[in-house]
Amino acid sequence: MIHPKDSVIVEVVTRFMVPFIQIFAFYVIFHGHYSPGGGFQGGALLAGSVLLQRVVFGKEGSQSGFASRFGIPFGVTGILLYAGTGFLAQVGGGNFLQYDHLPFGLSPVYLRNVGILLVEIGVAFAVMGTLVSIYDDLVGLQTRGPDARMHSAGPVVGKAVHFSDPLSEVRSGAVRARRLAEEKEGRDAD
Amino acid sequence: MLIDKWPYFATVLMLLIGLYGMVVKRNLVKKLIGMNIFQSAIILFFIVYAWKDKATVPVYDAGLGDVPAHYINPIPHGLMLTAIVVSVATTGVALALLSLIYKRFGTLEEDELLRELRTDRERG
Amino acid sequence: MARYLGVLVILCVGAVLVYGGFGLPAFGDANAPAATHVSDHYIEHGYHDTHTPNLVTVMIADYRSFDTLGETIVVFTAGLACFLLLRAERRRREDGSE
Amino acid sequence: MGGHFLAKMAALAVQSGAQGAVHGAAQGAVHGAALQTPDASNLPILIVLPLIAGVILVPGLGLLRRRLAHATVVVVVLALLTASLAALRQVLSAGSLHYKLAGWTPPIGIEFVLDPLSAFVVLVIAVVALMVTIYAGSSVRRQNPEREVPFFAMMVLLLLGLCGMVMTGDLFNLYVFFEISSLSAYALMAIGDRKAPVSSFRYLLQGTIGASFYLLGVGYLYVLTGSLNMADVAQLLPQLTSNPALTVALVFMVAGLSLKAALFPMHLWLPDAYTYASATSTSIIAPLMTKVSAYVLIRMIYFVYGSEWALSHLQLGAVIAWLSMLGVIWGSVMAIAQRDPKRMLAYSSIAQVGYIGVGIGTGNALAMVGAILHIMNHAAMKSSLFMTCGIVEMQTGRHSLDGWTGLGRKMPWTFVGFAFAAIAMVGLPPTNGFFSKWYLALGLARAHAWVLLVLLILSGLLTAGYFFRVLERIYARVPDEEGAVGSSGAAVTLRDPGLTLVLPPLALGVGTLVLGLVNAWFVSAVILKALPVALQAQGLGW
Repeated sequence: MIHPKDSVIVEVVTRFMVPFIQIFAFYVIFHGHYSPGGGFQGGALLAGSVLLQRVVFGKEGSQSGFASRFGIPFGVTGILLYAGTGFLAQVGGGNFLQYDHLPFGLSPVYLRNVGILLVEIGVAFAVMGTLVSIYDDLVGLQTRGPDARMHSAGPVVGKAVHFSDPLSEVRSGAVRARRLAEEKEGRDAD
Repeated sequence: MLIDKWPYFATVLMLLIGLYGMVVKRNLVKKLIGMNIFQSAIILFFIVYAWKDKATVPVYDAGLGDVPAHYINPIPHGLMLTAIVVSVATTGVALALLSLIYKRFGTLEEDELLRELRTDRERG
Repeated sequence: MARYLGVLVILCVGAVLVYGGFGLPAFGDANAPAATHVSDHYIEHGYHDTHTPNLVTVMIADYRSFDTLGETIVVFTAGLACFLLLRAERRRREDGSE
Repeated sequence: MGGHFLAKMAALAVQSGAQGAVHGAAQGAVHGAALQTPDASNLPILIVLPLIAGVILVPGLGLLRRRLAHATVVVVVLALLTASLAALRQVLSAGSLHYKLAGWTPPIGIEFVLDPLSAFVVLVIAVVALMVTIYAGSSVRRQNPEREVPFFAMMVLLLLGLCGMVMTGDLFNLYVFFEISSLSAYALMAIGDRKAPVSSFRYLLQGTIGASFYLLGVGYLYVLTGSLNMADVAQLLPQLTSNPALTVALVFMVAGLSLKAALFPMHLWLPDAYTYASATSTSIIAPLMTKVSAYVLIRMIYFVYGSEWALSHLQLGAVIAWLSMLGVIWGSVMAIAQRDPKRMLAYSSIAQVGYIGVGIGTGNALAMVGAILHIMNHAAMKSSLFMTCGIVEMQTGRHSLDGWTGLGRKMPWTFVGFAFAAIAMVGLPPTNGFFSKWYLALGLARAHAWVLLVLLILSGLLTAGYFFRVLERIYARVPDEEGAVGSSGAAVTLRDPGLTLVLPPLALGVGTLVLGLVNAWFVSAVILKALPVALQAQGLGW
C-alpha cells in the first residue's frame, strides 16, 4: 500500500484528482440519459474517489472525505430513494415503479424521465456507500459512531442518538499534525 | 458455419478457463479469480448476442430515427449491467469470507482447510 | 484423482457448449429472434416513451426497473454481508469474548 | 412511523383478501389514501413491499436502537404472512393474479405471477419465517448478540430473495432474486462455528456455479426466443424443440438449479454448510433455500419448457428420478453413520430433497402432488428439527448425539416438536410426512417404476433407522450423569428454555400432525389446483 510518507507527489496529485473524479462521477450519473452511464457507473466512480483517498491517506486519514460509518446508511438511503419512487408512483394510482403516475404534475413522458433520474440517483447512493463499506470492512477500519451500536453486546445506553463527530480530531488536522511530528522525530532519529 | 460464430466459441473457451480455475486449483483466491473469469465469460456471451451487423450503440439519434436495424440490441447490455453488479457483490462477499478464513486458520490452501474441516466438531 | 475428475467435468461442459453452438443464430444476425422480438419494441418506443435517448438506461430504469431495484438490493446485501462477517467479528474480538 | 406504515400495508392486504369474498363492499376511505385501486390485483406487490420496507427499516431502525431490529422483522413477517394468506385465498377462489411492475405489459416489462403453486410456496415461506423469527429473537441474542442487527437484516433479505424467486414471472428477474437470497444465505451460513466460513465459501463457489449455469440457460433461451418472460418463452418454445441449443439451455438450467437444490450428485456443499452454521441460520436456510430451488426447477420444467418435452428429451425425467432416488438412499445411509445431530439432519436433507426430485422426474399428477406436498412438509419438519438442535446446543453446549441421552425427561417440551417432526420424517400414517410419500409411491406405481417404488419403501426404513435411534436415545434412556458439564466447561442445568424458543419447533412439529389429519381436504383444495394444467387433467385416479 502506498503510504503518505512515500511520496508527496502521490498525496498532492490525489488531492487534485479527487474533485475531478467526483465531478465526472456526477456527470456520468446525470448524463446517463444521453450517453453511456448511469447510477451504477457513477456510484462506482464516487466510491473510487473515496477509495483513492483511503489508499493514499490511510484508513484514519481519509475519514474526513467519507466517514466509514456512513457506508451502510448510504446504502439504506439509496434503496429508500429507489423503492420510495416506486411507492410514490403507487400512491399516485399506478403500479409499483410506474413513473407516469408520480404526483409531480408533468406529462407522462417527462414523469418517466424524472423517475429514471430519481432511480439512478438512488442506485448511485447505494452503490457508493456499499462499495466503500465493503472496502472498509475488508481492510479493517476501526469505526466509532452510530453503527458501533448495532453490535455492542450490552444494552443500548441513552435515548437520543447523538451524531457527535468522533473524528473531529482528524478533521481539525490534529492527527495529521501529530503524524507529521512523528515523522519528523523519525527523521531526526535517523 | 462455425467460423461465423467465433465470438461465441471465444466465450466458451473463457468459460472453461474460469471453470478450470474454480474446480482444479487448490488455492481459494485462485478459485475466486476463476469464478470471476467464469462470470465474465457469461457476461460476454450475452454481449456477443447483442451485436447486429451495421448497427451502432443503442443511443437514440434523431438522424437514425427509431429503426431497430440501426441500433444494436439494448437488452443484453442492461441485463449484463445487473449481472456485473451481482458479480461484484459476490466477489465482495467472497473476499470477506476469505479474510475471515485467513484470520482464523492462517491459510488459504484448500487441502489444509479441508483437513481442519474434517476433524471432529466436538474438538474444534 | 479429483483433479482429473474435475478436468473431465470441464471437458463435458465444453462439449455440451460446443454442441449448443450449432443451434445458435449467426454472430451479428439482425434477424435473429433476440434482435427482433422485445428488443424492437424498446428501440421503437424507448425514446418516445421517456425522452431519454440512451435506450439502455430506458430499459434498465424504466421497462425493467424492478430488476435494477433487485440489483441495488444485491449490492446492499453484499455490503451488509461484509458488515455482518467482518465488523461484528472485530467488535467481538475487541470485547475479548472469544 | 415504520410500524404505522407496515400496519397500513397489512390492513390493505387483509382488505384486498377480503374483497374476494365481499366484493368491494369495503371500498372506502381507509385504503383510498394509499392505493387508489386496492383490489386484489395488488396482492403480489403487497407480499414483496413489506419485505422491501423491512430491508430499509431493519438496518435503519437498528442503527437507532438495537432492539428495534427484531421487532421490525416480526412486524414485517406478520405482514408477509397476512398478505400471503390473503393471496392464497384469493388465488384459489378467483384464479391467478398478474401484476405488471412499472406498468408495462409482460414481454416488455416484468410481471409477478401469483398462481396457486406460487401462492402456496409463498405461504410456506411465510409460516416458516414467522416461526424462525420468533425463535431467532432469543437465540440470536444468546448466541450472537453483537450481530443482532445485521443478522436480522440478512434474514429479511433472504426472505425477499426467496419470495421474489417464487413470484416473479421473468427469467432474468428470477436470477436477480436468486442472487439476493444466495448472497444472504452465504453470509448467514458463515456465522456460527469457527469453521463456518470455510464451508460457506465452498457453498459460495458451488452456488455461484449453479446460479451462473442458470444464467447461461437464460441466455440461451433469450438468444433463441428474444423474450425473458416465462409465459412468453413457454409459448415460443414448441417451435424450437429440435434445436440443439434448446437442449443445452435445458441441461444447464436443470444442472444449475439441481446444484442449488442439492439434488444428488451436486449436494457436496450441503453437509458442511449446514453443520457448521449457527442453528438459527440453518433453521431458516435449510427448510427454505433448497425447497425454493426445487420449486424453481418445477417452474422451469413444467411451466416453461413443458413437461412432455422436457422430461422425455434425453430421458431427463428418468435421469432426475433415478439420481434423486440414489440421493435418497445415499443421504439416508450417511445420516445413519453420523454422530453429530446437525450433520445427521444435513444428510437427511439431501435425502428429503431427493424425494422432491423423484416426484419432479416421474412427472405424473400423483407424483407431483407428492413432490409439492413434500416441499411444505419438509420445510416444516426440517425447520423444527434444526431449531431443536439449536436449543440443545444453547442449553447444554453439546454437539454430539451422545450428549442427547435422556434429554427427553429433562427438557420435555423441547422434544415434543422434535418427536412429531421425526415421526413425520419417517412417514408414519397420521402425520403429513406419510401422505407425501404415499402420493409419491402411488405416482411411481402409476408410472410402473417398480424398482424406484421398492427403493422408496426401503428408504423409509432407513429413515426410521436413524430417527428412531435418536428418539430411543432421547426418551428411553436414563441420562448418564446429573448436572453434566457442557463443552464450555461451565456446569449446565438441563431444562427447557423460555417460551419463545420452545414454541416455534413445537408449533411446526404439531403442525405436521394437524396437516396430516386434514390431508384429504388440503390436497383437493390447494395442491391439486397448484399442479400444472396438463397434470390437473390427469387427476388423481388411476
